[in-house]
Amino acid sequence: MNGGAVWWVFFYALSAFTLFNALLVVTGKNLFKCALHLMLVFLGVAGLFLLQGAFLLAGVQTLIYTGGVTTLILFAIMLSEEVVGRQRQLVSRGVSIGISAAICFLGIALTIFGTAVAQLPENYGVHIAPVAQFVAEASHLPMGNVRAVGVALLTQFLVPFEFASVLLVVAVIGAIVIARLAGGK
Amino acid sequence: MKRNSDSGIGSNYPWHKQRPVIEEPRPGEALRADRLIVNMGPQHPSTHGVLRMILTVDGEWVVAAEPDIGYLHRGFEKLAEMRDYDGTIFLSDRWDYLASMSNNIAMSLAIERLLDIQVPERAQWIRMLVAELQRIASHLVFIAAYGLDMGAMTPFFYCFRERERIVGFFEALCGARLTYHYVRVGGVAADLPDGFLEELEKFIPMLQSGFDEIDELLIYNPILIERTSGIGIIPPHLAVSYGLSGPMIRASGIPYDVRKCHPYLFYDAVDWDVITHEACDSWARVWVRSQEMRQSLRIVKQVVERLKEMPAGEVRVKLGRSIRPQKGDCYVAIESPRGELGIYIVSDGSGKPYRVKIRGPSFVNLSIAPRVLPGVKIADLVAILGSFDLVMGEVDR
Amino acid sequence: MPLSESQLEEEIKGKLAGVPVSFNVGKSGLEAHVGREHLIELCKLLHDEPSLCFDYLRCISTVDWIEDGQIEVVYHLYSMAHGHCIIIKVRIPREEPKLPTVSGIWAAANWLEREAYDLMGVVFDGHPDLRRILLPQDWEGHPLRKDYSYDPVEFDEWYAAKVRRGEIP
Amino acid sequence: MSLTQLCERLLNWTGLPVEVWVGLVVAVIIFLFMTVIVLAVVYLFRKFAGFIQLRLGPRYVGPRGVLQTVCDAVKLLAKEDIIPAEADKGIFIAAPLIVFLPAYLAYIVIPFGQPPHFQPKDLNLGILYVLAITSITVVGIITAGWASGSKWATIGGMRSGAQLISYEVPMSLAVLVPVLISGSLSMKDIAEMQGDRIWYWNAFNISYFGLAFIAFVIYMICALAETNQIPFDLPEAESELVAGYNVEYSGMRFAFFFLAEFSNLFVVCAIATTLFLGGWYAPLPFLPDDGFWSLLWFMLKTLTLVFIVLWIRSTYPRVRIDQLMEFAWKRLFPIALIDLGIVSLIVALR
Amino acid sequence: MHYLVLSALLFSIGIYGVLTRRNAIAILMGIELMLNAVNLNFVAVCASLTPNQITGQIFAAFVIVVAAAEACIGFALIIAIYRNFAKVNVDDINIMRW
Repeated sequence: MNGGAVWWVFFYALSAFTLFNALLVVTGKNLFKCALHLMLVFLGVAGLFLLQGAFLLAGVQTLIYTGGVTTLILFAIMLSEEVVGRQRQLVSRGVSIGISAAICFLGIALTIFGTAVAQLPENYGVHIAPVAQFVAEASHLPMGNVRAVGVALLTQFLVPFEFASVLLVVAVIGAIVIARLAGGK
Repeated sequence: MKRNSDSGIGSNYPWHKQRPVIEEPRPGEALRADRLIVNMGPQHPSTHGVLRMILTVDGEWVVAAEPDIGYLHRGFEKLAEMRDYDGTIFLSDRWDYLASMSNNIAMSLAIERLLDIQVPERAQWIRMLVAELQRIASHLVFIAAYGLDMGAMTPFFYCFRERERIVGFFEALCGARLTYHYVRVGGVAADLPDGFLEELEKFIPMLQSGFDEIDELLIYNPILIERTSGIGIIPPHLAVSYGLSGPMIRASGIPYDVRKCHPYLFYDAVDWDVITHEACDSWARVWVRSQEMRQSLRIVKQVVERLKEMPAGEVRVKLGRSIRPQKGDCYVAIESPRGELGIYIVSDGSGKPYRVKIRGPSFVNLSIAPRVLPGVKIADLVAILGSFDLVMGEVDR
Repeated sequence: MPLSESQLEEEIKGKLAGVPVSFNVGKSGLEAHVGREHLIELCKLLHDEPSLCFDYLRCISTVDWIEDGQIEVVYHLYSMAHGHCIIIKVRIPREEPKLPTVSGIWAAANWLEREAYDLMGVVFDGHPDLRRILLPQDWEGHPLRKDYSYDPVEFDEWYAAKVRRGEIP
Repeated sequence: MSLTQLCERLLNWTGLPVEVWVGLVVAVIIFLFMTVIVLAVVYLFRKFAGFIQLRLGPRYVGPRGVLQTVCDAVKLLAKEDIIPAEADKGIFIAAPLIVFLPAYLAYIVIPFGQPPHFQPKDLNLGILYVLAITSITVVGIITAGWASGSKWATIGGMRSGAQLISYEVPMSLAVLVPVLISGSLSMKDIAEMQGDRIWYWNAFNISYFGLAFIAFVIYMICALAETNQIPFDLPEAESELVAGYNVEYSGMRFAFFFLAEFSNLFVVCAIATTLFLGGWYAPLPFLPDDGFWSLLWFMLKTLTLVFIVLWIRSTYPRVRIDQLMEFAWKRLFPIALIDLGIVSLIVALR
Repeated sequence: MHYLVLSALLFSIGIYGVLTRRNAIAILMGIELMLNAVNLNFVAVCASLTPNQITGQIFAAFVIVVAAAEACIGFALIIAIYRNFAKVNVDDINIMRW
């Protein structure tokens, strides 16, 4: 996957795009603009997935995040803010606290990553379960990725797959009950 | 409990000072209903003419509706007192500008009743012919406009194709297309041009097929039925108590038709039946009007036969220069396309009417709106108001 | 099944104990002239009596007889069940044109009375919401009165004054 | 030195790899193709609506009114576009782009003809890509509603947003049926799977007992709702109290909305032909359908679908907002679910 | 290695967002950012360390699903809070009693 120079160009462009938008989301004044920048972040992340060859994941990410979650955020903003009129400025408080927390996390994370990557044994991942064998050859072809994920989901990871679906159903019903209960209409 | 325990940097930050003022939601008040006063009109596409509805809206539901009328008030009743009797006919075209023939007939019948003069038979038949054609044309406009409200573009053109033909006949008759003042005191302005009846006879089957087309296109359209049935219910007792008339009361199941209950001209000599529908909702009102068009066509057929046999005679009583009825008053009502159009004239013997009171059917029909509209969804508002078939010229006079 | 004028007259006279009502037959049917005090009583009788059952109020008109200083209010009633109709005429002095409202009996009277108040100035006491219906709320005078003088110059000053007072933008 | 070598040298000289340039050229071609299609569809629609409504469509501009839509486009571009006072500029300008981009990006995947040279780029994700892209228009519409500042546009935006979302769900389920039948997500495979006999096509495939046809019908209904056509065109309903989301737009930006709406219509019909009506294949085996013919067949089928949509558009009244929502959730959604279940059973057994 | 740096940066931005925002919706946006960063990490590690296995991607898919469910519940709660307290300002809403 890590191709030649073009790959790196795309990588840096996309990551810069994503980080820039993430910063805008965090420091934006108008809530609605933050939501749009969040959408751009999602698209950036989807692009990064593509670079990694995770095609199905990019599609799923775009469908669920940019299509669904962003719309959800927009509806939440509209329902909770005054529809039109004074746009309440988002006063950020304790900016210093935030920055310090972010930086110390960054430090910790980078040190861990640095040490972890160095100590990895070279043959990591050699012992592959039998089913994964089929998955192995298929995962490189673009079409293969989609097929591979599909097959893996229904064979190796069937139990979590079912759990996820149950969780989703519960989440949807829960959300409706909360919104309706409070709403009363 | 220390408020910002997590930061712990010290408590002199400004937000400590503002005590969070949260008004406890009072137990009874579940939700802060934010009622919205909304203005619909006076320039709104679906209010036919200048009707302004002041709606208090709670979310999607209309809580109260109060029509604010008077934007088209031209003071006809005062004007009529300054004109001589023949002049008031020319005023009458502009009350219900979609059915000016029936206005003329109402006014001339009232004056003739005051003068106790006998109008020649041929003129009475022509008046009936013209009244029924006018009713068909007016109902066609209603169906076209109602289709547009509901979003269907095509029925508009079908209805107006038929209406153009009828208006063409009126043009042949009296030269005007909308405000005719063809019916005068004592008769009719001019006799039928020759070839008029044959032309009309050829036109009737075309009109019949046109009605079926419109029915199939709009009236029995499933989406329209689903959208208009079951809303704007006016129970019979309410309809009577509010004095509704015309298709509005007949759609609530009451067979009240001025042509049957207080017969005038030769309506009792022609066989037709009164259309009623028990559903009392908007769709019933639309259906009643579309069926009434067919009855009017039946009347037109019979009148054309009668006029054919009748020799072409004089169509107007010779009246003196100025009409001077003796003292007295009278009330005459006719069935205009929108309902009972009543004229109450008081004369004091002079050349000018002392007082003319016009009972506009749309004015009385609209009076039920504040009773019917609350509790309706905004989307239905257009469907219900449209089915009233209001003409503001008649409401505001 | 509709009663003729004469039967109608006897019917009403029979039912009306001691209410001074005079009848005559005009150009458009039986007319009942009644005083202002007995109007409600007569209307209730006409409305509730099963044999009369005038449940449909066709029209309320007002005539301004300026010579004899009276305003005449005319009610046209019709019975859906029996099919006969009657006209009630009430004369009230022009100076204090007060009249009890019939909107309790027939709901149609609500708007018709408001129009009568708006154009002729007849005050219907007991009316749920007696406001001007056709003319703007702050209009002065009642146009249909014979002595209503309207001269455009005066109107322009009145309008300009309102604009100065800022009531009209 | 043939032309290709010349281009080769030229492209290498610019240093960028060749695919980037090819991509750019294809993008331009698609854009031109789309604008031509949109103008043609609009012209056809006006003429056709005129015919239905007993009147003649545009006749004056150009021979038989052909240039009418071109003039409309020029007028829209030339018109001065006003930005309302309390609209926040940034989003106001961005919104039409967000709405327009998906309609434009979806063209990449549609196999207009024989795959190698009539399909811009066959993504193996195919359908998933298209669904993901079309879900972005919802965000664009809501931002358009919000950005134009006026209370009515915002409510209109929310209403049409809700409508689009509630019709996206049954649409994705209906799309899954042909995917199940042909076993792959890529549009090319789905089309090829259907073969070139009319009774092999998904819509009329008897071996699935007409289930695929139900999915086709559901898909078309949702397509009507997605592109805001007449039975569901609540956002622009002028007789409703609440105006549509694009009420404040004019000039160039309105052209974007207009372009997006009609190209969306074409895209949706194109996808329907690929999924249900056997892509570029001819209905009968002996008819030629390779090379240029395939393009012809594809356009024929798509335009018939567009024709049907426009036919419905000019005859039916509008559905009320809550009936519209109820119809989506209470009727379309369960049917699509059951349909999908049965088809998956059949596919599993077969 | 570059991916790890990128996702760590994204995650820290997410943390900053969550801590400094007073509006509940903005906080949830911050959480979304963090989840995306995690996803990025999963995919990166899976592709670089185990090129022929896709367990990482599947896990990322599950994270997306869970994140979507969480966002849905989160916003329902926000709407409920707004309906009763007419404001979404996190500082003021600290009374447990509804």
